[in-house]
Amino acid sequence: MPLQTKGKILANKQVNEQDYKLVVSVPEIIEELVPGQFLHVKCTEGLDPLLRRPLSIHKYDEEKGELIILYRVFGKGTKALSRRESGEEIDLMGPLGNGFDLFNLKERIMVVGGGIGSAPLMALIERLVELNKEVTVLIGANNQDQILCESKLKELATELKFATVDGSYGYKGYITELLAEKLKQNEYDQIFACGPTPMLKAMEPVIEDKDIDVQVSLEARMGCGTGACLSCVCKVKVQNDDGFAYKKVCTDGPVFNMDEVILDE
Amino acid sequence: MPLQTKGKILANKQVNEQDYKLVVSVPEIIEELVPGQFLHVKCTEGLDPLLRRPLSIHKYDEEKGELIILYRVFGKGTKALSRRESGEEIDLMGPLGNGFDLFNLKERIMVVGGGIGSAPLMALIERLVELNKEVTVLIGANNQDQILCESKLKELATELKFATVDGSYGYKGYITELLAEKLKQNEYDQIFACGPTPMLKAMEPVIEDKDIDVQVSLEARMGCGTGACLSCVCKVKVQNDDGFAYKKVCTDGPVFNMDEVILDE
Amino acid sequence: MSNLNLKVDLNGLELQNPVLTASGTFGFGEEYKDYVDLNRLGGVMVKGTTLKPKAGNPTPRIAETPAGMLNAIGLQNPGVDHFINEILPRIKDYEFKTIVNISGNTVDEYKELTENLSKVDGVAALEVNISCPNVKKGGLAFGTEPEMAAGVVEAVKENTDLPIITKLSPNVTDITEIAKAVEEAGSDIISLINTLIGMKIDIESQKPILANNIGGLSGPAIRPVAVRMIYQVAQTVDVPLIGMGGIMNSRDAIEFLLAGASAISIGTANFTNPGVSMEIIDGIEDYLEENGYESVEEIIGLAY
Amino acid sequence: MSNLNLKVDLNGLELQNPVLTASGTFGFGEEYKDYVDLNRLGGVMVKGTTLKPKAGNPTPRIAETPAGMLNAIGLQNPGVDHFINEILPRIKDYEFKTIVNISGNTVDEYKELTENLSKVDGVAALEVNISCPNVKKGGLAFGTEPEMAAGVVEAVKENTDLPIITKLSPNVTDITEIAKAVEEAGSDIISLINTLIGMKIDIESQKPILANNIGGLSGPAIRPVAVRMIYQVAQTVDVPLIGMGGIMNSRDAIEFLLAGASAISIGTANFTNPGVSMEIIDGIEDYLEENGYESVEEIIGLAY
Ligand SMILES: Cc1cc2nc3c(=O)[nH]c(=O)nc-3n(C[C@H](O)[C@H](O)[C@H](O)COP(=O)(O)OP(=O)(O)OC[C@H]3O[C@@H](n4cnc5c(N)ncnc54)[C@H](O)[C@@H]3O)c2cc1C
Ligand SMILES: Cc1cc2nc3c(=O)[nH]c(=O)nc-3n(C[C@H](O)[C@H](O)[C@H](O)COP(=O)(O)OP(=O)(O)OC[C@H]3O[C@@H](n4cnc5c(N)ncnc54)[C@H](O)[C@@H]3O)c2cc1C
Ligand SMILES: Cc1cc2nc3c(=O)[nH]c(=O)nc-3n(C[C@H](O)[C@H](O)[C@H](O)COP(=O)(O)O)c2cc1C
Ligand SMILES: Cc1cc2nc3c(=O)[nH]c(=O)nc-3n(C[C@H](O)[C@H](O)[C@H](O)COP(=O)(O)O)c2cc1C
Ligand code: FES
Ligand code: FES
Repeated sequence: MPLQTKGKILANKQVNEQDYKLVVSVPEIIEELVPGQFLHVKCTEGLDPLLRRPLSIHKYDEEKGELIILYRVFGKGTKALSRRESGEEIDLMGPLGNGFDLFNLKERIMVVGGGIGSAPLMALIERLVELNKEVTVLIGANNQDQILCESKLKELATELKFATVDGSYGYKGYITELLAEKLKQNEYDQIFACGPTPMLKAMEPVIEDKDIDVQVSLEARMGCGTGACLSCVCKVKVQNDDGFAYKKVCTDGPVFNMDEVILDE
Repeated sequence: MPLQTKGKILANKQVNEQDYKLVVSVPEIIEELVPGQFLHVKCTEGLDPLLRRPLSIHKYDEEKGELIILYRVFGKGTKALSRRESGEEIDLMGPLGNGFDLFNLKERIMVVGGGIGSAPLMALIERLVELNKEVTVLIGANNQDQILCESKLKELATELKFATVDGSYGYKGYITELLAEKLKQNEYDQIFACGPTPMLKAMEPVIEDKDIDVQVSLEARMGCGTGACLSCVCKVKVQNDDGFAYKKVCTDGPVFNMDEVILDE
Repeated sequence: MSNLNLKVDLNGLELQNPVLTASGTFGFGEEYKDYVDLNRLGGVMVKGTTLKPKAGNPTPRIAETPAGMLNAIGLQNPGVDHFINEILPRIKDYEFKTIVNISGNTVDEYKELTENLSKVDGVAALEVNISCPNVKKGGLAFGTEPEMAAGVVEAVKENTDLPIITKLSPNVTDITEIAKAVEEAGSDIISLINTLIGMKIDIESQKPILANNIGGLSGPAIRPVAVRMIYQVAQTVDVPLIGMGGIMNSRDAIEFLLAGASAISIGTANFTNPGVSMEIIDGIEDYLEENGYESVEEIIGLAY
Repeated sequence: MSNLNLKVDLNGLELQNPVLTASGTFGFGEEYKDYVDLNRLGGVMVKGTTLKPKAGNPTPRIAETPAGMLNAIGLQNPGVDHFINEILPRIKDYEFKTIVNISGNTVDEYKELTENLSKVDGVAALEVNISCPNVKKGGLAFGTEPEMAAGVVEAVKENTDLPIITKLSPNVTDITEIAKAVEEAGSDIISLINTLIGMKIDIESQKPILANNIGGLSGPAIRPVAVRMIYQVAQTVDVPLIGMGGIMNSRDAIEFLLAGASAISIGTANFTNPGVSMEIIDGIEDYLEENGYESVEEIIGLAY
């Protein structure tokens, strides 16, 4: 059950040029978390900025009651968040959304993360490994500096590949190119992916006619986070006059089947 | 010449329940300061709150390039200011206003401060003492806790009296009552006063027909601080149809002759 | 707090307290059941409802602005039948009053919506939205012309025994003129303000951020405009007002009551702080108590 | 930055760059001489000037609001003669264009102001304020009725060869209607927006904070409304626009240019950051350069 709660910041550390790791102690929020769920975070007290920011749960420790968020400083909200100091209180809503569907796990599993989209995948990969799954992990980033949690990934992944746009580490190019190659070499029957919409969209032609269950976590501008405001909708395929209907990323998602959604842009 | 400059916060320490002392290093702003001048302070980065806050220069050290502000947490701006930490930059305009007129100093001088209005009087008293004047100082506060800089005052003042509203220290009652008593006992020919408008207003009947040069420092809601916006005006006596004209507290003041101004409210 | 009276009677619409949630910002109430005790709310003004289901506008639908936000949801809603058959049964047993916000493209659509909603149990009042800036046809025009506004209100009034609330647009030269027109047309209550029309442009893409180009500005940024309009309208009409526009906490809510609103409605603040409505109920109680009032009605309109 | 062209020609009013300061927020320019290089400004729109000196409103005259402020200065100014004899000689040799913002209670007053100001050297243009919400008579009414607005503009136009700028009030149902009317009446340029009418109530004293009760809302809070109105008006009229309303930095300024303003004016931001106008000139230059433009005119109206 989602809650509004005040967490206490235990740490808020810069991990590379743009990314920060926020550790919050929140005794209440933490039961029954599903990887892929997110928090709706009030980055500052006061009105500037006014709205909360949706940020995934990167990792959590039920026993210690700790949540970890990995976030990239992008605009006003995340910038303000990066200025918060340990000891301060932070107002959180969560856990929100439905997370990845782990009830229908397949055998040959791949996890694909692009940019800061890799953040929620850590909790997922940990859970998959706990469930004794072997996981191939593909991580895309702009450059080596932006690759997150490499050592932990090495520990967990059965196979691990990186792609960087500038070629500073691993494959030089887009993660989707690496994905295409990988799918030629091996067969997979399940992919979990998180990253910017253009990345997800670029995955579609690569996967297209293959028989793979693909779950994607979407981003959307959010108001409420509760399903009330209808700000965050994405298109899903339905048979009506429009050829689509809107679903809410905050409560119907953020994880959807790739089959189901129509990625715009 | 006033400047806009970025100071560096050296300290921002709570000195009693509501008051803080802010020490800022500002190499540029500090030449030719006159006691009674003020700074226009951007309490936070960002838009909340939007406007600057006028705060007097409590003390300054030309050699070290340090300014000290003593401020009371009152509303949004001062609250935000109290959260600023040493090491941070702070955007200041100043020195603003005309300060106390020290060119026509008399002999028997009294300084009267009420509440946080005592803040700018420290610099004044120091200067008066430097100029070899003997100074009687009356300080009013709500309670003992709110009396500021007592030991320093003891050092400087020839005579020093306190009044607290709750009687926890010194005379029990309003500072203006103490003033009335003092004026019965001794003769003064010059008074410098700073405090809330009701205090200044209450001084008027006490002083009325006595031949004393009284300089008062006024408070007003300010926009620009530069004399451009006409937000901060106070009434001065002139012979026209209205019986008054408006002067700007920011640039014509904040120090006025009590004779000259019409205190409203 | 025992003998404080928070009840307000808005010309027949009785609320246990003057705190409502604003249409489009609180879904149908149930979306907030984990965050607030819904039974404590005075009322819930549900999402704008139309005769047929509406898909709404393309995305992006919102943009953040200084102390505010723009929205162009485009009245996405499942339609009145779905509301009556699926949603109303789930929410009608809560203690809050369910107020249905209705929008039509024509006077006939308002009429039909009214008839349908008046036949069922559990609807406490209708809020006639003549001011939504996000529908292309009708919508806004109704709210900016006194005669057209009156026409809609009359049509609704003739077809229902429910108290009717007319929701005014702030995007007009003289809000009191529209208020008088809808009062004369029979509106039992007036609610104001809806959003101001605004826009934001992305200087990277050089295009408006919202897919709809323009949207409705809400949040604390618009509060001074809302307070001013309530202050003006309260002194012009006799019907009670429900005030809204940028209320973020109980101090703001009290400001609206002092300006002349008999009840207040919370919009954007629900996003910032989902528990805000409870805090506002508590805060109003505290204010009344600290200042020696016995009922909330004593402070309504004290500012003039 | 050498070969970037920042010049704009507003229907005869030539500015070295599109950055002005807004009437009432920058005094007569000289108040800011310690903070900015006045010679770099495109123009200064001086404080609203009337025929006779005006004392202005009682205090408090301002109140802070979320991301904005209310003001009710009440057009305090020393009168046009004092301006011409005392102030103009001091400022006319700066490189900025001096634009005099004029306000009258009657059409005749506007006429007389125009005649007086057209006789002297150093005035580059007149900004006809038909929108000040803080004067009881005339003022606002002129700006909300297309015919009255046109009447004022015609009277000014007939009595001067100076370019005239008409400043529009945002407190209207349809801003494009007024814009068309003043364009037809001969306005060479249109500036918008003036302040939105707002109010703030102190819940302790239970009274409006401003002595004048209502005031004009300015600052970033109103920016989305300003951008929307400029976007609409730019597509309706042919005369160039000077955009203002909540511009705080060069990104905001560029937003207005993209929306269709040919120049921008900075108001409230001068209070927050007295050096902001210089930063905005620099920021516009940087934007043009980074995006491969050669002149500022290339980006005007790109958002539609
Ligand atoms: C379910 C979900 C999970 C996310 N998890 C993470 C995460 O773990 N780490 C991380 O760094 N980022 C994550 N994001 C993206 C993150 O929400 C945005 O980067 C952030 O909101 C940007 O805010 P800002 O103030 O920095 O940018 P601004 O541009 O100032 O934001 C302006 C507005 O746009 C919205 N917005 C801007 N970019 C995005 C975006 N990409 N997605 C959604 N809203 C956006 C903001 O929320 C805000 O309302 C997630 C987004 C979603 C929807
Ligand atoms: C020349 C001058 C010197 C001052 N020196 C000091 C000082 O040394 N120490 C100190 O603690 N205070 C001083 N003050 C008062 C101080 O400016 C206010 O307490 C402060 O602005 C309140 O801001 P806030 O955000 O806390 O309150 P809020 O109520 O949130 O402020 C709202 C608005 O009202 C204005 N305002 C509210 N109270 C006052 C006030 N009393 N005077 C002026 N504007 C006000 C604010 O500036 C702001 O624009 C001085 C005022 C002036 C005019
Ligand atoms: C996301 C969103 C959706 C809205 N949808 C509606 C609606 O369907 N019908 C309506 O009358 N008002 C709608 N409104 C307007 C609000 O009910 C309210 O009048 C306005 O937001 C001002 O209040 P606020 O500043 O507290 O949000 C909506 C507002 C927002 C922010
Ligand atoms: C303190 C103050 C005084 C103003 N005085 C005038 C005026 O005399 N004449 C006028 O046309 N506009 C006046 N304005 C309006 C501004 O010129 C400008 O149109 C408005 O503030 C919106 O811009 P901003 O949000 O950048 O401040 C005044 C605004 C403020 C804040
Ligand atoms: S964010 Fe409000 S419905 Fe999803
Ligand atoms: S604060 Fe603007 S004139 Fe004094």
